[in-house]
Amino acid sequence: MKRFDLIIVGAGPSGLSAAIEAANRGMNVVVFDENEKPGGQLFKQIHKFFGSKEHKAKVRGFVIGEQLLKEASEAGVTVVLNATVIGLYQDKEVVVKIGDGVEHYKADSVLIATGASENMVTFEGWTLPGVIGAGAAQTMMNLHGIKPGQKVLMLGSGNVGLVVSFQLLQAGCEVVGLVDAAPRVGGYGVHAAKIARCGVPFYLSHTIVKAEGTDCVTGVTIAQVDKNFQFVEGSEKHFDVDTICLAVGLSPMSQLLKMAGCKMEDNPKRGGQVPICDEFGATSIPGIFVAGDVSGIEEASSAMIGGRIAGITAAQYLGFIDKEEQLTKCEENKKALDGLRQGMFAPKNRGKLVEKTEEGIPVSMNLLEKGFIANDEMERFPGVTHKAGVHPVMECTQNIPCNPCQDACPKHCIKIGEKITSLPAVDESVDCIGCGMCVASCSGQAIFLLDETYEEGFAAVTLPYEFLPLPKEGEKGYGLGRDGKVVCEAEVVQVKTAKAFDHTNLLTIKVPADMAMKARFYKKEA
Amino acid sequence: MGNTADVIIIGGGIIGCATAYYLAKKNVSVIVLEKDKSIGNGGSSRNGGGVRQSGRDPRELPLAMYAVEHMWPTLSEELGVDVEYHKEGNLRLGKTKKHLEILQGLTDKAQACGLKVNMIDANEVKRINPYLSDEVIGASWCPTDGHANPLTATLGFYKAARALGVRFYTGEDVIAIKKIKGIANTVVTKKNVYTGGKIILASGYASRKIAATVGIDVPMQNVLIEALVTEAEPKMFNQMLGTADADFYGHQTNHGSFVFGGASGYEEMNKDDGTQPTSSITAPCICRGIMKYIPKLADAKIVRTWAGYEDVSADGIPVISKIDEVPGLILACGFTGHGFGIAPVVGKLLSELGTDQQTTLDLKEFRYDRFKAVI
Amino acid sequence: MENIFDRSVDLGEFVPQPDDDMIVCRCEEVTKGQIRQAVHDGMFTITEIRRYLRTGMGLCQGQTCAKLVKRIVANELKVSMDVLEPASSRAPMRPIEMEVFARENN
Amino acid sequence: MADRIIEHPILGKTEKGKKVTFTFDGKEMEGYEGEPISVALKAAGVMKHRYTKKEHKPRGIFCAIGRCTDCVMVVDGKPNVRTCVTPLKEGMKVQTQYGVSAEPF
Repeated sequence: MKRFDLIIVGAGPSGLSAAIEAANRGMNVVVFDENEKPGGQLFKQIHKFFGSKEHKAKVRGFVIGEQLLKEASEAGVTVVLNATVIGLYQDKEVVVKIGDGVEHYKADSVLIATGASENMVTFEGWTLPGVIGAGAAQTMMNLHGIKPGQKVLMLGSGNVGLVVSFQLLQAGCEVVGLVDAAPRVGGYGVHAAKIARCGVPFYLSHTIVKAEGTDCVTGVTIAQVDKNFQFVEGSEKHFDVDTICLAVGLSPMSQLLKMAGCKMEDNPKRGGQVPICDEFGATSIPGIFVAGDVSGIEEASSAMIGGRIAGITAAQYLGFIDKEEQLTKCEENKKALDGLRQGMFAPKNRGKLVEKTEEGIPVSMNLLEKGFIANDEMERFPGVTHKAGVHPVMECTQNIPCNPCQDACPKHCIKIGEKITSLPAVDESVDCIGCGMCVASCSGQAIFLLDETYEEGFAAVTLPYEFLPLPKEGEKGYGLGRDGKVVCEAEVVQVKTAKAFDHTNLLTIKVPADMAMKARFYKKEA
Repeated sequence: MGNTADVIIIGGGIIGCATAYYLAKKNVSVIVLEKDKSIGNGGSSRNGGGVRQSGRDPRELPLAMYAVEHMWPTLSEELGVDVEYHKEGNLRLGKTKKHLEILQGLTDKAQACGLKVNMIDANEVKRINPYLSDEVIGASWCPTDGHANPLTATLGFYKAARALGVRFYTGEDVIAIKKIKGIANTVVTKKNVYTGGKIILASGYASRKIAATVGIDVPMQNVLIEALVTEAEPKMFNQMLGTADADFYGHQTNHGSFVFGGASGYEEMNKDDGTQPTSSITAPCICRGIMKYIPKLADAKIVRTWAGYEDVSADGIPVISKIDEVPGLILACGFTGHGFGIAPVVGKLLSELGTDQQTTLDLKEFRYDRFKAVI
Repeated sequence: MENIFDRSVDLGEFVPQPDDDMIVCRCEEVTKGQIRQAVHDGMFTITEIRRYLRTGMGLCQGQTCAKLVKRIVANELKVSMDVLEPASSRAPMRPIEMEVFARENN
Repeated sequence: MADRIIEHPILGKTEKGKKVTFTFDGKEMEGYEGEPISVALKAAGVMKHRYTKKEHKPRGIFCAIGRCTDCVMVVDGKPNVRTCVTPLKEGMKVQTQYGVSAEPF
């Protein structure tokens, strides 16, 4: 029987992070993953991450995956792919399906980082081909280069639903609407705004009545729901779609831990059945650790830190480091984790309506109810200022843990401060040079450059653009408002692409002067 | 009223549930106390589903024959739950001469008791089940044997008993039976006390500890069994299969999946550290065993493995008996892994004991006090 | 969970619901109505429901429907979802061919 | 093949293995070696992978990562093959699954 100091199940963000920490402390570590490619969900996440530098902010998920893999290999971690762990037996024995047989492994410590599986909802016709999970859509588009469908309806306004809707648009699909039974958008407002300005309508307090079609989905009917989640008669709306995408939350994939005999609990705050564990990821069975979504649903950034903490703790458990080193290192990581767990979307605020920002500014209710900020709500936020010449406008209106824009500006005209959840503010004493680094660095694509005195009667709006085909300079089209509706004619006056922008192109459009604060997207055809 | 009934049954397995059902049919009030959170979570849900007569101890054979003749065929209808009973025979397979000798011995004994069972050659085996490998050189064949679904049969008795007004309490852990003025009529659990005219103790191996509280013991052992379940396959055969070597047993269910039990050989020494008892080496071993007999199943996917315990009595047959020294107590345990097939008739017999009626079948071989020293 | 469960508690009459024929367990094609009826038949635990109806016993082993089934059972019993223990987790975590399982390479 | 993403704004040109031929219910189709069978089928417009055993209802891709097993088909004679995680190979024989076999009801 092969034996390791540490066996890790799952080569996603938390598993790899744990492996790196443990191996760097001298442990003999193996990571098993059932997939053909490592990285877990990271390789499907093509958006730029939030957070700050220590959280790898503004780096795209799949790039973080590549970085982690490289680090793991440099640390001497063995990563075994296409290796399905089929059971965790007594005495920390792991049986793995590899190739044409099974192999038995034992380790002095085991770390389970199996992640999560998608929740589902039932409605008439939900078993029809064409009804898929949001994860399926991501897998098909971003791993296998295939569109899940041509016309898609998304159910779920959490970050997954919002991000995947944007990815669907990037892949060239049409998203006919985003539906959620909740009365408010669940995910980040900036993610919602990104798809709203592309013209995706939001239907909050709505849910799916039925998927239509006999052999596969040909349409969908949604309807409004009241406070008790009962359909409001007469509110039905029909859409012709070929795909219905479900993004209604995740559940920890904790079956291995249950099989191993770890004490479990049903914890709705953590997303379902989770092992009872301490702040270091130690379960009720000495030597069995957990990290990432399997111990409670969060997101990849916190999974990576959780993984680091558990990896360090496993090293201490087996005497590779002393208690003091463990506590010091874990403390650093916990600070980073605490940084991510702040703001309006902090775990403690889950499900609550936060009416004011930390700065005391009323939040945009339109953003919560329709996915975009209303014109008359915009001016109250500190990222919005006006002056002659080019200057940034930051439509970042919720306290989320993110600060790359602050570092991006070579002139330091964007201020967030120590607390990374603070809203970005413009330092009006500094002159913007119009480099666009802030626009490209904003993971929420919420920063625009405005030149309100571009030409007599015209303003220039520079916006982030991640679609193909890329418009050409001189091309004439239309400016779209934050709601995705045409507000004016527009001319593309500049298209900037740069390596430093990391595939976020900067599109500058010329619009009538009074549209400077209204036009936020460009489309060639009306 | 609340904690009182004519009969208190300790153990909500198939024996307890069947007994409760037959008692309730006699208008007897019954309370069933089950330690686990789920009904039938012991051996009742963890067995191969065999409804066999062949291969049984001659002392037990009359019970099995009675159940097959008079009870199993109508059970689904009676309970209103499909127990998936198939009476399409049992093949006990042999691959070596030695196997055939074992099978011949079993067959001779069963025939002597009047069971229709006979030895057949490889050709005949293939005719009955064309999927078996060429390694099989002979078998014993009992056409009236079969199999049923232990899960739905157990829950079927439960459902039917409950519908007749039997009160079931789950999570009720019995710690003692108490004699009051010489009569066993009180059952003490961790939180409650129940009283009844009769107490039927049918909780598998756990019966031993409970019986000890009134000074009674049955020599038995708690032995692990493991089994595996495949995905649904196209229908292949309906017989129950076993082997002379006892390396596996099982059948294909109505659902299409195969359920096969087997052993690694270390079951009696199994370590149970309180987490989960399946051993990492058993399922692969069962797979190898099956493939030798049914090569076509090599591609079938295993979706589940499970383990359970059986209460193996010292002489391989159960105790089904009133306890002379403890008036009021009736004991039913030590079913040794073949209690499922006879559960309906045992339930019926226990209901007769519980109402002081003449039993349909003679139970003298099943007395609790039959265990004597060897010399 | 309250340790002791009286299986005779009155759940009221079984009242059909318009979406009773909705498939909940996709693998075994078990409907919401069947699950609700099973609760009324006395199946109060996820384990019993599973054994009675085969929910979660199909190819995916309950990975898709576990939470959905739990919600229906909890509703029917008028208890909160965290009261209901999930069914046992059993190896193999993914379906595995007999031939592959049989071949122990170390 | 309108469903294939030729070039992606973030991921660039989609890289695939060599082109291979396979059959779906006897019809010859093309796909790329190593991609999941389900992806090649999707590119060819195939939505229905199987019909269920009890109700004979169509099913297709649902989770796309091998968990839900809704996309199973009969591949090279073997039923219940999860097409979303089984790599396509030259000459594969892929069949709609009816219940647990390739025999229509």
